[in-house]
Amino acid sequence: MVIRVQAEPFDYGQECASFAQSSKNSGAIVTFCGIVRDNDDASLSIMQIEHYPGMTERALSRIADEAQRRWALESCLIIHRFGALRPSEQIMMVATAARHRSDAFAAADFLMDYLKSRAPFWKKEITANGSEWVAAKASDEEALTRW
Amino acid sequence: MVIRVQAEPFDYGQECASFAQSSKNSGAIVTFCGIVRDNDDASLSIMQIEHYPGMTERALSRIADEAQRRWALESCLIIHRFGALRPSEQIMMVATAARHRSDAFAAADFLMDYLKSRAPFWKKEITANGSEWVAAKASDEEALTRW
Amino acid sequence: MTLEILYFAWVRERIGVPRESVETNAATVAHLLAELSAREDRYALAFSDLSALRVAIDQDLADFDSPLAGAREVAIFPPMTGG
Amino acid sequence: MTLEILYFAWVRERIGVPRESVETNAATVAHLLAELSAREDRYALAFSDLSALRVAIDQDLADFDSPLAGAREVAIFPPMTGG
Repeated sequence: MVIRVQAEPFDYGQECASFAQSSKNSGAIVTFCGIVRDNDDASLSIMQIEHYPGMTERALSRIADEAQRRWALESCLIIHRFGALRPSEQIMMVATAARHRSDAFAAADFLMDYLKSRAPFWKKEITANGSEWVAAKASDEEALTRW
Repeated sequence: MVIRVQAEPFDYGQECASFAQSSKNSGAIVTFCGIVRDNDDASLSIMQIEHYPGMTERALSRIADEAQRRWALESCLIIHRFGALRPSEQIMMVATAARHRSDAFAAADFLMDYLKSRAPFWKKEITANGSEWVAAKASDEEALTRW
Repeated sequence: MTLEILYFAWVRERIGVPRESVETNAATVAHLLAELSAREDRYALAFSDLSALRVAIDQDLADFDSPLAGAREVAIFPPMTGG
Repeated sequence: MTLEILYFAWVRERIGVPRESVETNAATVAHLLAELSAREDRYALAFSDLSALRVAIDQDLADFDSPLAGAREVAIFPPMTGG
């Protein structure tokens, strides 16, 4: 299990390649990558991501532990950035490796649902017209009831 | 939508990178990679993959069309190899891009379920003791009832 | 009519060829398989358990009772194991 | 006891500092927030709607009625938006 919280960009392709390389006997690899999406009117200048150093790593580790407890994972990776990101930059990724695809899919889906609502990150959108904190979505909270 | 059926290896990391690069406004990318897993007694020498040229591309395109009809995908990629593969080689991958993660996850999961049972590939395991066609699993057929 | 018949995986191995042209008047896939099975044992052996077989007509999955009228290519194979 | 209190996102902006040390005898998080709200308007403003807030004690998510006995660090923030 690898957890990285960092300001620097990560190389999604390279991370996928090395995760798959180190999980060669797993059979099934699932990865997710989250990308900063511009607003519909293309007004987003910066997505500022704040986090709670210390608690973030702790929360991510617990979420990953829970995924490993629920599914037969051979490995799992979470990378999450903080700081100022521009549209089309990669914010975060998760990767899971398992013998069977159903475990790899379910665990990655679970990690994402918990990351959204239970890891201490907050997003602020900065546009030419000002800045606004992104509100948590009811649908993200509801997604947790699936598990 | 990109469908590739090929004997040659593909570079999973590079494919993930270029898929994400070409889907920068999507917000959510999910990829799956299937790897030849050795037998528990490490006896697998070759996994021979046979397919039905012509029908394979047609079946994969239809499965991808169906995924795009069901979910709001911005792009999707399927690569599937045939021929003689060794343990730890990458057999196939899918990638999906969508505005929202739930669409990207569901579509990738759906593509995999249909690829398993409705795309004309057949696997034969070759070990030191002989060779055997891999039997379809009842669980793979049942998985289709989810959709 | 002349049909191109393709075999895959263990069906191909039991029949002994990957494809062949067959002259037939069979109305359905099931009739075609019965006709071939009556000709030679290797067909009878390969087609003895239809539940272990799948079929495609002109590269689309079909059923054993699908009509062959207008078909050019029929493929017989075991359940697929992709992915 | 002395508690280190951390604020994040718009809570931090309304309070005006990212963290501060507070001397308190509050039994629960809710009591602590009420105590701070009575001290200054900026706290009252930030804590007016508890349903818009989340809390962690010593870096674990907690409830407003969680006891503060033994706690060193309390964090107050809006619902998280990771991923």
